Order: sequence, then structure tokens, then C-alpha cells
Amino acid sequence: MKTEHLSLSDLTNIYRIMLLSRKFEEKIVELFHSGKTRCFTPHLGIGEEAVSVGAFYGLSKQDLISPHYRGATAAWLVRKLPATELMCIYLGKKSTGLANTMAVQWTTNMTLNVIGMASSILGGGIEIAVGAALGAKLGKTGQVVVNSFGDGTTNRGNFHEALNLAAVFRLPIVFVCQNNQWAMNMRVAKAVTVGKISKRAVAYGFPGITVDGNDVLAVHQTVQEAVQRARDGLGPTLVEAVTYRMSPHSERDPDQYRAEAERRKWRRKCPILRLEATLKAKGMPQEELLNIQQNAADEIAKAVDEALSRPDLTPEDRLQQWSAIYREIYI
Amino acid sequence: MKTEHLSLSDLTNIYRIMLLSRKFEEKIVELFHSGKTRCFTPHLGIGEEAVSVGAFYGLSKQDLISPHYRGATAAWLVRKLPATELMCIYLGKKSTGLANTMAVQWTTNMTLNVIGMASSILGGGIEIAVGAALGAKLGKTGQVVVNSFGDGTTNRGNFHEALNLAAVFRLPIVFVCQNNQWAMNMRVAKAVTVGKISKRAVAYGFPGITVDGNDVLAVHQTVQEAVQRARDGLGPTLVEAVTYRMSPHSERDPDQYRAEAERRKWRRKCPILRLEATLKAKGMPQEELLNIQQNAADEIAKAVDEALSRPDLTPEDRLQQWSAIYREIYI
Amino acid sequence: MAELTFREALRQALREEMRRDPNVYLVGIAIGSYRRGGVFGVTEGLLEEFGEERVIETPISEGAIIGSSIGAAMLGKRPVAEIMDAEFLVTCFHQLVYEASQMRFFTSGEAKVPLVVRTAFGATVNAMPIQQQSPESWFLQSPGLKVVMPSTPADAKGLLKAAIRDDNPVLFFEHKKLYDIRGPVPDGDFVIPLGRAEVKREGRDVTVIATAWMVHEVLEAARRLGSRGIELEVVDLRSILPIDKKTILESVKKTRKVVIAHEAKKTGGVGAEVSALIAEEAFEFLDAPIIRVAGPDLPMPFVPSSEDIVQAVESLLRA
Amino acid sequence: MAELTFREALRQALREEMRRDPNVYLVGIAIGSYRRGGVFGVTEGLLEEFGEERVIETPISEGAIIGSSIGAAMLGKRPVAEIMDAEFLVTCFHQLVYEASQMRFFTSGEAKVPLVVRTAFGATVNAMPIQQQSPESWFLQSPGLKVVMPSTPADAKGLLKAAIRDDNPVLFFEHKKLYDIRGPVPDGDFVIPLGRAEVKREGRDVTVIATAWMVHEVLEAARRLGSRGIELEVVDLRSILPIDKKTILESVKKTRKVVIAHEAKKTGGVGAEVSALIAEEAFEFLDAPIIRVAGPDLPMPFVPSSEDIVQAVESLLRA
Ligand SMILES: Cc1ncc(C[n+]2csc(CCOP(=O)(O)OP(=O)(O)O)c2C)c(N)n1
Ligand SMILES: Cc1ncc(C[n+]2csc(CCOP(=O)(O)OP(=O)(O)O)c2C)c(N)n1
Ligand SMILES: [Mg+2]
Ligand SMILES: [Mg+2]
Repeated sequence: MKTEHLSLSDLTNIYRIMLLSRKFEEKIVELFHSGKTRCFTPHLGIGEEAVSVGAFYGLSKQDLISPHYRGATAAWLVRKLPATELMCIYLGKKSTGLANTMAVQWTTNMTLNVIGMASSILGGGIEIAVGAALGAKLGKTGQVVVNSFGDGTTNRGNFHEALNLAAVFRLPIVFVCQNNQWAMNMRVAKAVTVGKISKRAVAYGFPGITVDGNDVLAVHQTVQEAVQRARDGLGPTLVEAVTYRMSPHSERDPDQYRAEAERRKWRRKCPILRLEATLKAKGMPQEELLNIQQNAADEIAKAVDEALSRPDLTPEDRLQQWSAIYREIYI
Repeated sequence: MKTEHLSLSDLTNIYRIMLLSRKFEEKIVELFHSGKTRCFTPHLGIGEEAVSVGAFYGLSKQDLISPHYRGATAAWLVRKLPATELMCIYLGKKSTGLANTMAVQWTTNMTLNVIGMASSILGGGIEIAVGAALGAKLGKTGQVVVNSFGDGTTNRGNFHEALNLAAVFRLPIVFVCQNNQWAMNMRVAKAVTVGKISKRAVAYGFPGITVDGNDVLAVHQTVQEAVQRARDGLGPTLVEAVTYRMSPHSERDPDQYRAEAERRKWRRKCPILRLEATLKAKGMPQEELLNIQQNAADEIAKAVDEALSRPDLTPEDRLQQWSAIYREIYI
Repeated sequence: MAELTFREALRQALREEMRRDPNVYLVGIAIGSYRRGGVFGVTEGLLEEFGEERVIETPISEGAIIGSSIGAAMLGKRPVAEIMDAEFLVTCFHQLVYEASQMRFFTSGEAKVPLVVRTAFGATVNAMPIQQQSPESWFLQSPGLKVVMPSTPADAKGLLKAAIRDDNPVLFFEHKKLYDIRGPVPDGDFVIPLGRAEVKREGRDVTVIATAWMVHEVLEAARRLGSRGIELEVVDLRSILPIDKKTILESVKKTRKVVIAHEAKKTGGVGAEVSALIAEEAFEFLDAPIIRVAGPDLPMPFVPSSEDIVQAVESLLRA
Repeated sequence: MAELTFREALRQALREEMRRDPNVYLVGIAIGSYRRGGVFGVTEGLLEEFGEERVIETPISEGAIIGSSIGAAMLGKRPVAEIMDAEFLVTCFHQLVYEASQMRFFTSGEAKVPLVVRTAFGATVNAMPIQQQSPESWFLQSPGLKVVMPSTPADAKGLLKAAIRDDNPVLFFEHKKLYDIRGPVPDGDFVIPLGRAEVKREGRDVTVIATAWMVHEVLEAARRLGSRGIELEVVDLRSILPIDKKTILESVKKTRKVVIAHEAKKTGGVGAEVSALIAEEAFEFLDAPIIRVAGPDLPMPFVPSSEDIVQAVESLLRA
């Protein structure tokens, strides 16, 4: 694990965000299965935190991020969105900081420079991210875009068209393939017949790099190097971060198509435990780790409480809001 | 030029078809510009005959071909369609052998096992060809599909999805990219940032081979090897045949975006002259070559005459025919 | 006659047709081992019975799914493709509206595309606004296609079997809220011709024309109004391409008043076409405006209820 | 006021807007050095004036063209994308109907997509059946989008300028047969608000509502009928999303008889929506059936002519 490039305070911060994301999503599992959520079925990124936190950490606030739907929790937390605001979406409460969507991954906020999925069409977001990079380049704003998507998504036509366009215009964008080895019940090897997804970059003539996606620091370093290339005008990079989908595809998926042994193997590779070991090796006292863990748990508990105290977001609210937007558009 | 794999009679036949295609299309240029055609603006494949003839020659009649729109003339001639039938399409006459479309490239005939474009959406035909290969595989018919498309078409999402699907199911199909170095006014190097289009096969884990597309025998041999692989159950191959678009994009294109020097350079590489040299080297007497040339010219002249003697295909004819089909479908 | 859910009826149709004709195969994303056979469980047990050559799971590439199904169909196969969610029809729109639908015309009838595309549509609770689409009217401009929208288990079975046997491409819309409803379903070879509406309830006062889930909202409205002596005639379109003009016009001539109900947005929905047909061909029989009860012109899902239908009928009778 | 072709009027609008606002850029396939600036010559000279950063040619990938334009628009750019032929809209349908149109709703109004998509449509002689599409009605179910179909050079300029200045995605349909027609075009900053129909000819007998090229066929029919004392009122919709209900209803109330004419296939065309609007909101003013004159339900192009309109009007007056 390369750690030289990050200060201890950064490492601690990364650890804190990963943990927060984990605890947040574990709480969602609990709330969902006890019938307390009012949202689109959660599709969680438990076990994949190293990819989103590693990829999106350390950018400038002006840089745009466009996260894969699975992992959006962590991405928003990297952008310092209070957990309460995210929790509101799951609990069907009014968020003050976010648009009132019904799913975190479909949420976009141009103040925080976070572009979520705009439709549920996988791959569509890659094109929009490429467009943001085009906008940045045309406007000479110096912004870089980091966009992530799943392994299964790389089989979509949009992936191909978008990466090609980014190559042709040498856009300031980094593509991160969050290869969690499954797309619903399809193993990546059945859908992608070239061993490494990073090889798909060959088709566009820009670098493709495979990295251990459970090693947050490796992900971070690789993406940061690609960000620098992008900022220097050298164009896109495809980073494949190999991780594993510890969660079922969605919380409604009984996940019967995978062997328990496989999950067990990957549980041992947990990216959070791994970073914990690094921190310990760097001399962080156990106490401080426990402290961070406790703080994260507290923050999530508080987020639930605060969210619950917010007014319900009813379908009527959305109807009213959208009707107002409709009138603005057409009148 | 490798020629060992073909008999002299095959070589002669290939020469004859290439010549026929050339003379046919040169006649179309003449007819179109003198206002005698009644068809969609011709998009001709003059100078690119080695690709379609090389790729489609020597298959079994049961094998399916699905040619790129540019080069469809030669493909139909390989399938022994009388030139008169093709000519009918350009002159707006009733063809007895073909569906009454308004463009050769949009014509499909399942008896001759030729699948044309079904819409003008570039890349759509690749998917249909892949489906034919899937049908052949599921039906265990032993058929192989050879499908060609342009360099520009490889930037479409359909290209990506189709090639991936073919790879996943190891379908009996050969993809031939007819790289004529231009897509309308866009130079291939501006649209495809990896030097060789054959490298795009890397993304799907099957072989990609670049071949001199003005060397009909090289194209033929390469495609035949790929056909054998396909027939043996080893899956698809991408063959890139590098040629040059001697014609303008369409007969309405003044073609002002290319240097005359470039065209001049490629005119010297004419695939027909090249095969002629090979035939001469093999001892074919000049007289016989002239004879073939004369026969081709005669055949085209006759095709024009015969086509002109056919009844007009009027919009009313098509309206009637389609109305009848409509009734068949819905009643 | 068995009592089956809509889901079971669909599955029975698929199973029977796959047993009957070895050319029939299923293709789509996650239709085999995922959950109980697909996201909505329709294909449960079919992978086990028919194997991977006839229940074909693909990578996420709907364009290639439909495009390749067209090619296979032209070779005599009879693919039944599943597009998981009707929202995803946009990713194979080109293949449906240009290639599948026009092939037969462009080959002067020589090439046929016996393809069925099943897709789940419609609004449910707590789903993402985006995955709630009723995009059926997009396909009205595609002669060559047929578009089916069943509302009961029996119709589901009979229409799906007809769709699979049809030599033309058929889009088959399955409303998500219907999967769990139960009803009697004839055993064995029960086939309902495509393109025929059905009067699901007779009545003399107002004709209400509806599709899929809305048929049930309308029947509920009919019960409520019936108790007050207002008799709705409920016409279930079942197919929206072609539209069964005859059944519609007969009913309109009887009641002289029409309400059209669908879940899709009002502007440009199927209701517009039905209304226009009536205004064109039965104007002289009409006693009142043709009312559409439909979703508002907003991103989905805000869908009408039986109450909205009751109100529409009342306003019509007041006018 | 200059006399310009439709093509020149469009070009003038593009040039003026590009000069006015550095965020406006053009993007598409073959819009620069091909022929005289694009397949239809609209963008002639703009590459020379504005350079490759503002007249951006792309590889053949319409999905990426529109998808990336959405992203750039969200950052404050104002892309004007050209989709060479309306047939190719199927390849960016997802981006238009879900992403461009819904972004503003899904971000609670925060993100706007000031995108214009220009596309050539309609039937001409000797073109491929396939490249003759009038697919405008597909977009009626996409609130959030605006859809414009000008019929004269002046409208072309004024509406294109309005489209470029609009903060919402606008689909701009240019009928291929119109490019060469001439007409007076106001100089300078001439902007026509989107969403307003125009009465192109006043008349008391029958209202004929039309779009784009059909407006000219209808005007021709009006001249012929006028010489026989039958006065058509010709309403040019100009926008089909939103539809200008007010202008339509006013005209209907005056004439009490309606014909709707468009080139697109009849079933599911814009005419259905217009007819349904009238049958719903002006039924009591109608004296006769609402007639649609449209293309038959077949692959394009079989399009109506002024003669078909004359006949429809005559049949309406006989009835
Ligand atoms: C075009 C399209 N087809 C199908 C789906 C349904 N779908 C949602 S998530 C998913 C799997 C995505 O796999 P991957 O990209 O690997 O992401 P992961 O879920 O593994 O994070 C599918 C098929 C979709 N959203 N869009
Ligand atoms: C989806 C789509 N976009 C645009 C076009 C318009 N078009 C027709 S041919 C062509 C160029 C094709 O280039 P290439 O694939 O290299 O074939 P070539 O013309 O060089 O033979 C284009 C852009 C189309 N037919 N389909
Ligand atoms: Mg995955
Ligand atoms: Mg080319």
C-alpha cells in the first residue's frame, strides 16, 4: 500500500469518510428491512468504499464528480454533504441541501459540483460527465471531471461513444470503472471477455490502468495521477478499480447466485479494515481509531434522528414543485 | 500478394466481379449526373472493391453476408445477382429479383442470404448480423456470417454492443471494417485515436487483424481464415481492411475537404490494376484481360438497356405494395 | 380453469410456447438465476427447464439484445426478449421503430421478424420517478409493430401466446402492479387474437376506454357509480396498435359519451389517438366532450385513480 | 427587411447568437467543411468565422453528441447540436427524452439545460424512404422539452434565436423542402416567443391547423378554395410542445370546423393531440367531425398534398 503521498490527517480523513459511508449504508439496510424507508430500493456499495472515496478524495471543490450509482453515498460524503441530508432522501423527508429526488444516486447538485445519474439508463451519465469536461475545456476553467461507473456498464454503447469522444477532444476527465465483479447476477467474466476492463482503453488510445480497488490509497494515487494528466491537457485515463460487491445487487435481491465462500473470501479483504491496519502501522493509537468509529456511529444516529424530525416529503410536495417548474418552463 | 490459396479460375472470377462492380458504379455516376437515375443519392465504393469482393467471395451460399452500405454493389455481384436487377433500383424500375427499395444498400434478400441495412442508422446492421450468427448457432446450421462496416461506424455504440455480444457467445461471425480513411469529411485519425481500428478487438478479447484493403487476395485470405475460425466454433474476428474512398462521400458531395494529391496517390494503388498485374504475372494473356473488360462493359450496357425496358416503379406501386403488407400484418 | 396470478399466466404462456416450438427462446438481462427468474419473477423455472441455450442472459446492451433478436428472427428463430423496465426501451428504440417494424415492408414482405419484446411498465409506490414510465404511445407511429397491454391474467396468457405466434414484432407491456393480481385462466392452448378490445363491463351511460392497470381503476369507478345508478361501459383496449376501432365506435354509438383513461402523460398519450379517432368517425353520435383522464404532463409518476375517473364521469354528466 | 431563404435565415440566427454570446457553440457531424457547411448548407461560413472551438465536428456518435451537450449546458455553455437527419434522433432519444427534458425537474430547478437540437426532417423526392421521417410526435410525452417546427424564413430566424436563448432544451425541426424557400426576414434582433401559433391566413369557414411544409400546402389549398368562395383560416402551430391552445380554440370557435394537416403518419401524430384538445375543450363549438389529413400508416414517405386538403375540406362542408 503506497501511502507516501498522503499526510496522516488525510489518511485519517479518508478513513473517517469510508467508515461513515459504511455505517450509513449499514443503517439503511436496517431501516429498509424494518420497513422504515420511503425510497427507491437501496443499491448499496458496502465493501466498495475504497473506490469512491479513493477516486473522489483530494480534488478541488471546482472539479466535478459524477459517481457510479453504487457508491454515491461515499461520493456525497467526500463532498462534505451532511449525512442528514442523504438520510432525508432514504426516509422520504424534506432535505434542505438537496433536490427532492427519491434516490441518492439520482441526485445532482451543481453547487457541490456533483452530477448524479439523470435517468436510470446506465452509461448515460458517462456522456454527461464527458460533456462537463467539454464545458470545462471550452470555458478554460481548469476543472477536471472524475466519473465512475460499473463493470457491467462498460458493455453499453454509451460507454463506447463517450470514451471515444473524450479521447478525440483530449478532455480533462478520468474514468473510473468500479469493477465489483458482478452486474446483477452476471459475473464480469461472462459479460466482458477481455481479462481486464482497463484494456478497453486500447480502443481509444489513452492509458488504461488496473488497480486494487480495495486499496483506497492505491486507487487514490492512481486517480490523482490521472487527474494531473487531465489537468495538464493530456486527456483521459481509464482506471479500473477491482473490488467486490459485498451487498446484494439491491436490498430486494436474495443474492442466491453467488457462493457464500466467495463473499467470505472478500469479506476478509475489507477495504476499511485494510486502511485501519495501515493507520495502526503508522502509529495511530487503537483509542483514536475507536474514537473515529464511535463518532461515525454517532453521526449516523444523529442523522437518522434529525432526518426523522424533518417534515415528510409527500408525493403532493413533488407534484407541486414540479408543477411550478413546469409553469416556469412553459410560461 | 499471397495467391496460393486461389485457383486461376477463382482469381479470374474475382477480377471479373471487381471490374463489373467498378463499371457498374462508374455508369451510375454518369447516369446520376445526367439526371437519369431515380434513386437515393448514390454513395459509391469505387476504389474499395477489393474489400467487399475479397471479404464475400468464396463463402458457401448458405453463409450470410451483411455488407457495408458502401460496397453493396460488389457484394450483390458476388452473390451472382444479375446487374440488371441492381440497375433497376437506381433507375427506379421494377426489379424481379429484389424487393423494391430505392437503394441497393437497403436491400435485403433472405434467399440469397444477403442482409442489407434495415434503416439508415449506421451500426444497426452489425447487431442484426450478430443476430443472424446467433440464429445460426442456436439452429446449429453451420452458417457463418460476414459483416462489413465503415471506419466511422466503429464509433457508434451499436458497434460496441454488437461486438461484445458476439464475443460473449463466441458467435460464428467475421467483422470486416472497410476503413476507407474517411467518414464524410472526417479523417479517420480525427475520429479514432488508436492507430489501427483492428485494435478495437482488444476490448472484446478476440483477434483483430489489419490487412491491406486494396489487396483483394490478402483481404480474401484473411477473411477466409477468420471464417474458418468462426466455423470451428472459435468465435469472431475483426478484420480491418485499409483502403481509400476514391469516390466523394456521395454523388452530391463536391469533396473539397481532401487534397487532390491524396486522391492521386491512392489512384495509383487501384485494387483492380493491382490484381491485373498479378494475373499478368501468372501468365494471363493481355487479350483475355481485355476480353473480360469488354464483357464487363457489355454486361453493364445490357443491364442499363434491360433495366430501362422494365416498367417504372412508381410511388403508387410502393404505396400499393406496402398497403397490402399493412393489411396482411394487421388483419 | 385454473386461478393464476398475472405473473403465473405469463409464465405458463412462455412455458407452453417454448415446449411447443423449439425456435422460441428467451433473451434478456438477469432473466435466469436472478431472484426467482428475472426482476419480476416471470421467467422463474424456465432456465432450469430449457437450459442456457433457450434462456439466454446477456450483458447490459439492450440495443444488441433487440438488434440481434431481429437478425435471429429473420433466420426463423422466435425470440422473446425481455427489456427489464420500459424505461430502457429508449436504448433499443432505433431497433424497434426502424428495423423490427419496417423490415417486412422494406423486403417487400420477404423477411419477417417474429419477435416479442416483453417489458414491465407503470407506476408503483416508492419506486424511482424515472422507473415509472408508460411510454407506449411512442410506438403508435411505427406501423409494422403491434403493441399489447393486457389487464387480466387470462388476457396476459392468451395475448402472449398470440404474440409469440405472430410473424410480426410485438411489444408486450406488463404493468408492474398487475403481476400479483389473480384471476381465472383457461388451461392449455388458449390464444386471444391481437388487436381486439374487450368490453369488460357493459353499461349504457358512459363509455370509458382504458388500458392495463387503469382498467381496474375504471372498473372500481364503475362499481361506485353503479351503486348510484350510473352505468359505465368499460372498454379494455388490450392492443393499442392496432386499435380496435370497431369495438370503440360501437360502444360510443351506444353511450354517446366517452372518457379515456390511461396512466401515461396526457399530452401525446394513446388517449389522444383514441379521442381523435372518435372525433373523426363518430362525431355525430357524441353528446359531450371527449374527456381524457391521464397522468399530468410531468415526469412520472403521478397517475390517475378511480376517484379521478368518477369525477370525470360526473363532470361529463353535469355538462 | 431582407429577403432570405429559410437556410440563410437560420444561418443568420446562428451567426448573430454566436456573436452575441460566446457560450453558444455548434456541435455535430460534418457541420464544418462538408459541402457548404453541413449536408444542408445551414452552417456555411461559421467554421471560418468562429473556428473549431465553436463549430465542433464529432465522430459518428449522436448519443455522445447530445449527452455531452447536456453536460456542457449544465456548466453554462449553450450548445446548438445538429442531428443531420431526424431519423437519427433515435440514436439520442434517451438523452433527449430522459436526460435533457427531466434534468430541471430532478434537480428541483437547480440545473438547467440550455440546449438546442437542430434536425432536418420531412419527405423530399427521390430520397430513401427511411430518411423521410417526421418523428416529432415522439417528443410530446416529454415535458421539459420544447419542440419547434417553423414554416417560413422569418419564423425560422425568430424561433431559432428564441430557442438558443431559452434555458430549456429545444428540439428544432427544419423541413428539408423549406431550405430553399424565400421570404422577408427582419434584420437584427428579431425573436419570436416559443409556444405561440400564428394565424397565417384568416378565414371564416374552416380552420386548418398545420406545421412546417404542410402550412404551404394548406395555404395553396386555401388559395384554390378561396377562388371558390370558401375561406380557410390557416393556423401554423410553429411549436408543438407546448401547443398554443388559445390560438387554436379561438379559431375553432370562429369557424366551428377543423382540419388538421401534417406530414407524419396519422396514427399517433401531432394531429391526434390537437384533435383531442379540441374535442375536450371546444366540443360545444364544433359543427362537424375533426378531420386529420396526414401520411398513411406506412413507412414514410407518402405525404399529403394541397389536393388532399382541398378534398378534406370539401368532404367536411358536404357533411
Ligand atoms: C440500460 C440499462 N439496462 C438495465 C438496467 C438495470 N440495471 C440496473 S443496475 C444493473 C447492473 C449494473 O451493473 P454494473 O454496471 O456492474 O454496476 P453494479 O450494480 O455492479 O455496481 C442493471 C442491469 C439499467 N439501469 N439501465
Ligand atoms: C447514426 C447515423 N449518423 C449519421 C449518419 C449519416 N452518415 C451516413 S454515411 C456517414 C459516414 C459513414 O462513415 P464510414 O462508416 O466510415 O463509412 P464510409 O461512408 O466511409 O464508407 C454518415 C455520417 C448515419 N447514417 N447514421
Ligand atoms: Mg458491477
Ligand atoms: Mg469511411
